[in-house]
Amino acid sequence: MFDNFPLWPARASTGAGNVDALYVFLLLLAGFMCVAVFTMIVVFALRYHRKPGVEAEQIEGSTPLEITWSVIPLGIFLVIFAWGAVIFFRERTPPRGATEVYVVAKQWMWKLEHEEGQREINELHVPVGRDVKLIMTSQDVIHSFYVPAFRIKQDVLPGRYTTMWFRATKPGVYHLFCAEYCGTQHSGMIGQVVVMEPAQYEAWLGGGAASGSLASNGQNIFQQLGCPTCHRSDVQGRGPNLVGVFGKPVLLEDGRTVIADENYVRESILSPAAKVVSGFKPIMPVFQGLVSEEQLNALVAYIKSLSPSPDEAAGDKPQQPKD
Amino acid sequence: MSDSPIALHDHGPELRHHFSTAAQQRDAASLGMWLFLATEIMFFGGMFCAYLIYRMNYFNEFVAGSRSLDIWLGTVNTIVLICSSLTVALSVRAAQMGKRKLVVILLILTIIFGLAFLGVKGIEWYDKYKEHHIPGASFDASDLIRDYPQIHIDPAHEQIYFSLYFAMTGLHALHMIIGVGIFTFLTYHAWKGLYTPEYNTPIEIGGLYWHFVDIVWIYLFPLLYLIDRKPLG
Amino acid sequence: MATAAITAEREHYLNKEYGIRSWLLTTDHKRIALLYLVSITFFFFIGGFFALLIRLELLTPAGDMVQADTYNKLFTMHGMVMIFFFLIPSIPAVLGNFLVPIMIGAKDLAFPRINLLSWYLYIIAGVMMLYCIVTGGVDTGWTFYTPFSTAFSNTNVIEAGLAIFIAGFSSILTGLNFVVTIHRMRAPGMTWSRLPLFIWAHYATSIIQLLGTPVLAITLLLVVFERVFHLGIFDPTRGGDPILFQHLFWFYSHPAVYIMILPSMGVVTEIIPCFSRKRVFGYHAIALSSIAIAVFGFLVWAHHMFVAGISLYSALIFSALSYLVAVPSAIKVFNWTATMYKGSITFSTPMLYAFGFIGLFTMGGLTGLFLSALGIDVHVTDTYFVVAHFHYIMVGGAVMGYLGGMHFWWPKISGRMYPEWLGKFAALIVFLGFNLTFFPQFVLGYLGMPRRYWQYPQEFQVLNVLSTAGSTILAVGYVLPMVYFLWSMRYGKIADDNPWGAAGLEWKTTSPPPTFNFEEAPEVTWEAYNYDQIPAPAEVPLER
Amino acid sequence: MSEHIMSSKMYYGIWIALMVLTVVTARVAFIDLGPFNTIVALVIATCKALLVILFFMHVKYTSEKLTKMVIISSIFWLLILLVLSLADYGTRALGHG
Repeated sequence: MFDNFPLWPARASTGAGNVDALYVFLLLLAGFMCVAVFTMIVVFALRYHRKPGVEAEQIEGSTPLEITWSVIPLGIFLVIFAWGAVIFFRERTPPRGATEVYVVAKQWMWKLEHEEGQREINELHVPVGRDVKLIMTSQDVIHSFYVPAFRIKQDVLPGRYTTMWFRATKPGVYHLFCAEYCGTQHSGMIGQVVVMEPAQYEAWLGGGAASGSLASNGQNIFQQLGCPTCHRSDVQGRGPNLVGVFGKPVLLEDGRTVIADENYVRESILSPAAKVVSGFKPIMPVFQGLVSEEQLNALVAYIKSLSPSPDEAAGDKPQQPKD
Repeated sequence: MSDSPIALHDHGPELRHHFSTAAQQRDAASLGMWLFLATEIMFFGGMFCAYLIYRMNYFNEFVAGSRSLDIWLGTVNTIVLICSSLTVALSVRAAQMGKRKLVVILLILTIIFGLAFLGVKGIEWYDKYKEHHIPGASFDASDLIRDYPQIHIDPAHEQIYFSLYFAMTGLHALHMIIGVGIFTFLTYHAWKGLYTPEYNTPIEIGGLYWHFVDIVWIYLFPLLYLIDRKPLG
Repeated sequence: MATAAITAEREHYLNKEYGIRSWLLTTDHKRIALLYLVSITFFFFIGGFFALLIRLELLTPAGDMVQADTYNKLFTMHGMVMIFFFLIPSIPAVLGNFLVPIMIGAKDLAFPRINLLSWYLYIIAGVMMLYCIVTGGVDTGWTFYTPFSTAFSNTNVIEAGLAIFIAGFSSILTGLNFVVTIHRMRAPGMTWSRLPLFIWAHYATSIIQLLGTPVLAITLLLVVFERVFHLGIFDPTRGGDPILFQHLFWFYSHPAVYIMILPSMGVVTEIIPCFSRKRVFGYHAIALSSIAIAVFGFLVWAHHMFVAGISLYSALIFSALSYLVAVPSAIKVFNWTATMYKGSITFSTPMLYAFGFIGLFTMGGLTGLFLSALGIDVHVTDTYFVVAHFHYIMVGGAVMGYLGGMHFWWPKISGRMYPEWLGKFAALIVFLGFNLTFFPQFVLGYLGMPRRYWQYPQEFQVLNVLSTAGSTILAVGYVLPMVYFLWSMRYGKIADDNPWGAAGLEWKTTSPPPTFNFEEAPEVTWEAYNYDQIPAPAEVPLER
Repeated sequence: MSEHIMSSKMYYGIWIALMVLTVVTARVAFIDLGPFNTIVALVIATCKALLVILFFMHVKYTSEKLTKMVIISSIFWLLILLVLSLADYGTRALGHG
């Protein structure tokens, strides 16, 4: 009805409703406060408009009043903070077992690759009702992956991964925007998220000419680059055995412990000397500049696939909240 | 605040028209300089923040970079600056006591120390230039990688250490140059007998500035030169 | 008009000397204020011109009026000019410069020559900015985000960065001058609790200028170094961290918002008691809240970076801290409202601007609550919601206060009254135009229209058309005061020394004031806002 | 404020202390104290800075409270910058992107 003049964005993910709820609450609160303040001003301005012979009544102020109107707002603010923080915490905690899609941003397009190997440009096809985790990086400047219908946004940074997740609830075609200014064609760096019924989605998956899954591509690259000479899968070679490593804590040579998450794997390929695993020599060559972002993603996906139960990144991570 | 100016007029030529008393003028100038130093703390603070974060992230490279600096030149320079701070402090005292010749001598000594510091700094920078440690196209950390096989050095991260090194010491040196300029000006005025036991605010606040630049170096010295000098295991 | 006869009557700061030298080499804070007034007005209209071009481009969804890179330069230069060359200096450098010494009973600022120097620095910076604009502009956005600004943009980033670096020094020197003046130059009897709240607001502003601006200076310097020498400090391909840039940038640039809004709050706090004929309600609460805003304002910067890739935990910390700064802002709004209670209120032009300020600032502040809430911020950050929010604060708030203050003190500055009915008309136009321009942007933002978009999807058009329509109305509202202020300098009614019957030392001297502000050094024996002791003007002078 | 003239002996004493501390900090850096090397270096630097501020810059004897306020608040602001920035960098390793 409001094709040309919408007043509310489409709501197509499990998280969107939470955001809308807080937004409506804040709208009501802000509306109430505005009305209250404006009414007071208008009433005072009219009621106490200057009249001949009527002097203003001098009032110093009132400490109890000052305290009241400091403490009550502060209390309300804390509620808003907590509410907003809970939503945020869910948005930033990808559920286990989510389908993963790798995103590479560049001036000025989005390149996406599914676990199954499908590649897309400026379009993302996802099924209804499945958790999807995006693992994103940029080839050049900072971009931002923004899907208004899902109420999510995350800056995409060069040199590291950022992640976000969603679960679509309503089939349809939704906007995908770049929300961080990235140069001349910033406003052209848009695309669409196509949410499909699972059956249709399977059909779509089957229709593409994917050349093997992302992980198997990664395995090929792994072979081509000669990684298995050191990273053997049966015994410990000159490099660590990578089976089952992903998502687990790793003891480093300098005594620190890190979680082997996407960013760690990425760093270890590009700049292997930065965080060497305890007991190993820093003999691995640097791959910075030798592998493309897409190859890197495939390698990360492959190394992940070597760990049977996926994505337990932070061991003490709280349970994924139910929606 | 104890500043309720009295409308007394002990009007020396150095009292500017909008102040009521010389004390008011002096207090204003001194507070002004202190506030300026507060802004300087934040100015260097931005770099210290960057330094801190990269030192955490790229500790190895910072260690190697730090060890490649000449600690003897660094120590000598620290001592030179401390000596200059002493001569500044003494010159303020001499001015308060009205010893014109002593003031001039001490100020000139300060300038000499300041120039000596800059000279030594120049030598250090020239060494870095010869070693290709100046960030940019010709930057080359391969000598450090060779010299410190025990630790892993990423040339890009090494360059960040030297970027910060040059940014911090460079801006410090710029402050030194400005300080030398100020002190040349003060020396000239002191020579002409402008400063008296009653009126010596310029020397005092110039001194504050000089001491501040000294303090910045007092921190730069351990942060840049002494990150990790102990034998590498 | 017997102008000649009247100007010959009495010597004041405007007619004491004539000629270009007497202006360009002046150390009189009042003349320097006028130098600033002329220069920031110039930049305001440049920035406003860019704004109108932006709005015109957005009239249609397709990018059809200017090229994409032209559009990017337009919003970048609009932001840079408006923020660093208009809003930051606006009230402090014009009204503050003029009024701070007079209000505390001093002959001048503590360092008059430094005051002049800071104007020259501003002009040097301004000329560099203009040079940067005419030689091709800059397209990084006013935020200079790396690595785009350091490694990808091929526009005049270095020139713009250095211009803002120098403008920053101008701002630091102004703040330094104010703090020293307020501490050291107060007239006998002018204790801290007798200071007008305008002075408290400027004191708080100056603290931010002193302690925040240097961080921006070093950050921009590093960006310039990085661009010239390819250092890698902010460049991820060389191991640098672009988020570090954002931390350092927002450490200044969030408090910078308070540099713009605090003086404006100070203005409103002078206007409302005057036109309510009342003591200000909660003097100490308002004074302390100014300082609280200055301090808390430094603790919240990363709320600009919730989706930038900072850690979850620091996002939580900064979100919680952000609400702290909302409390003193709320206190101020409540106190202003309470000041009107049982007053004797008249609707002069400055009062209308003060009403406008409260209304728009309240809306701007309340939408700030949305943005500090993490869950909402993720959706609306970098959309038009943010654009609308900060325009409500920085234009609806700061500029309304600036215009209100200009009207309030114009009789003191120029010795002339402006035409009251035109003033009211313009105030109304500004208020309506502003809301029409920026309210639709809140809706656009929640719908998801990202900021800095040259072209946009069809369905956002209606709201954008409304916004563009509003901007033209707003432009008229801004041009009007400039025209009638200029007109009034020659033809306006001669102003009394105290046309509003206002409290405050500035109204106890003549209009315009003499060069050293007072014929004889004042001694303060009364509390601030002693409206019970000041007779209201027989009729509000221009409501005839 | 600068009415109080300190004896030149005091200045020389401070100067000697600063020299000694400089030599000490340069020597200590070569001794392996584990994580304490940095701490010792910073503590010595802070001592030196305090000596300069309190005596050479006259803050101890002749300055009024306001000067101390300026110094303390600028250090406080510097700490805001450092601590809150580190609040981000220090907790990034804890996960959650």
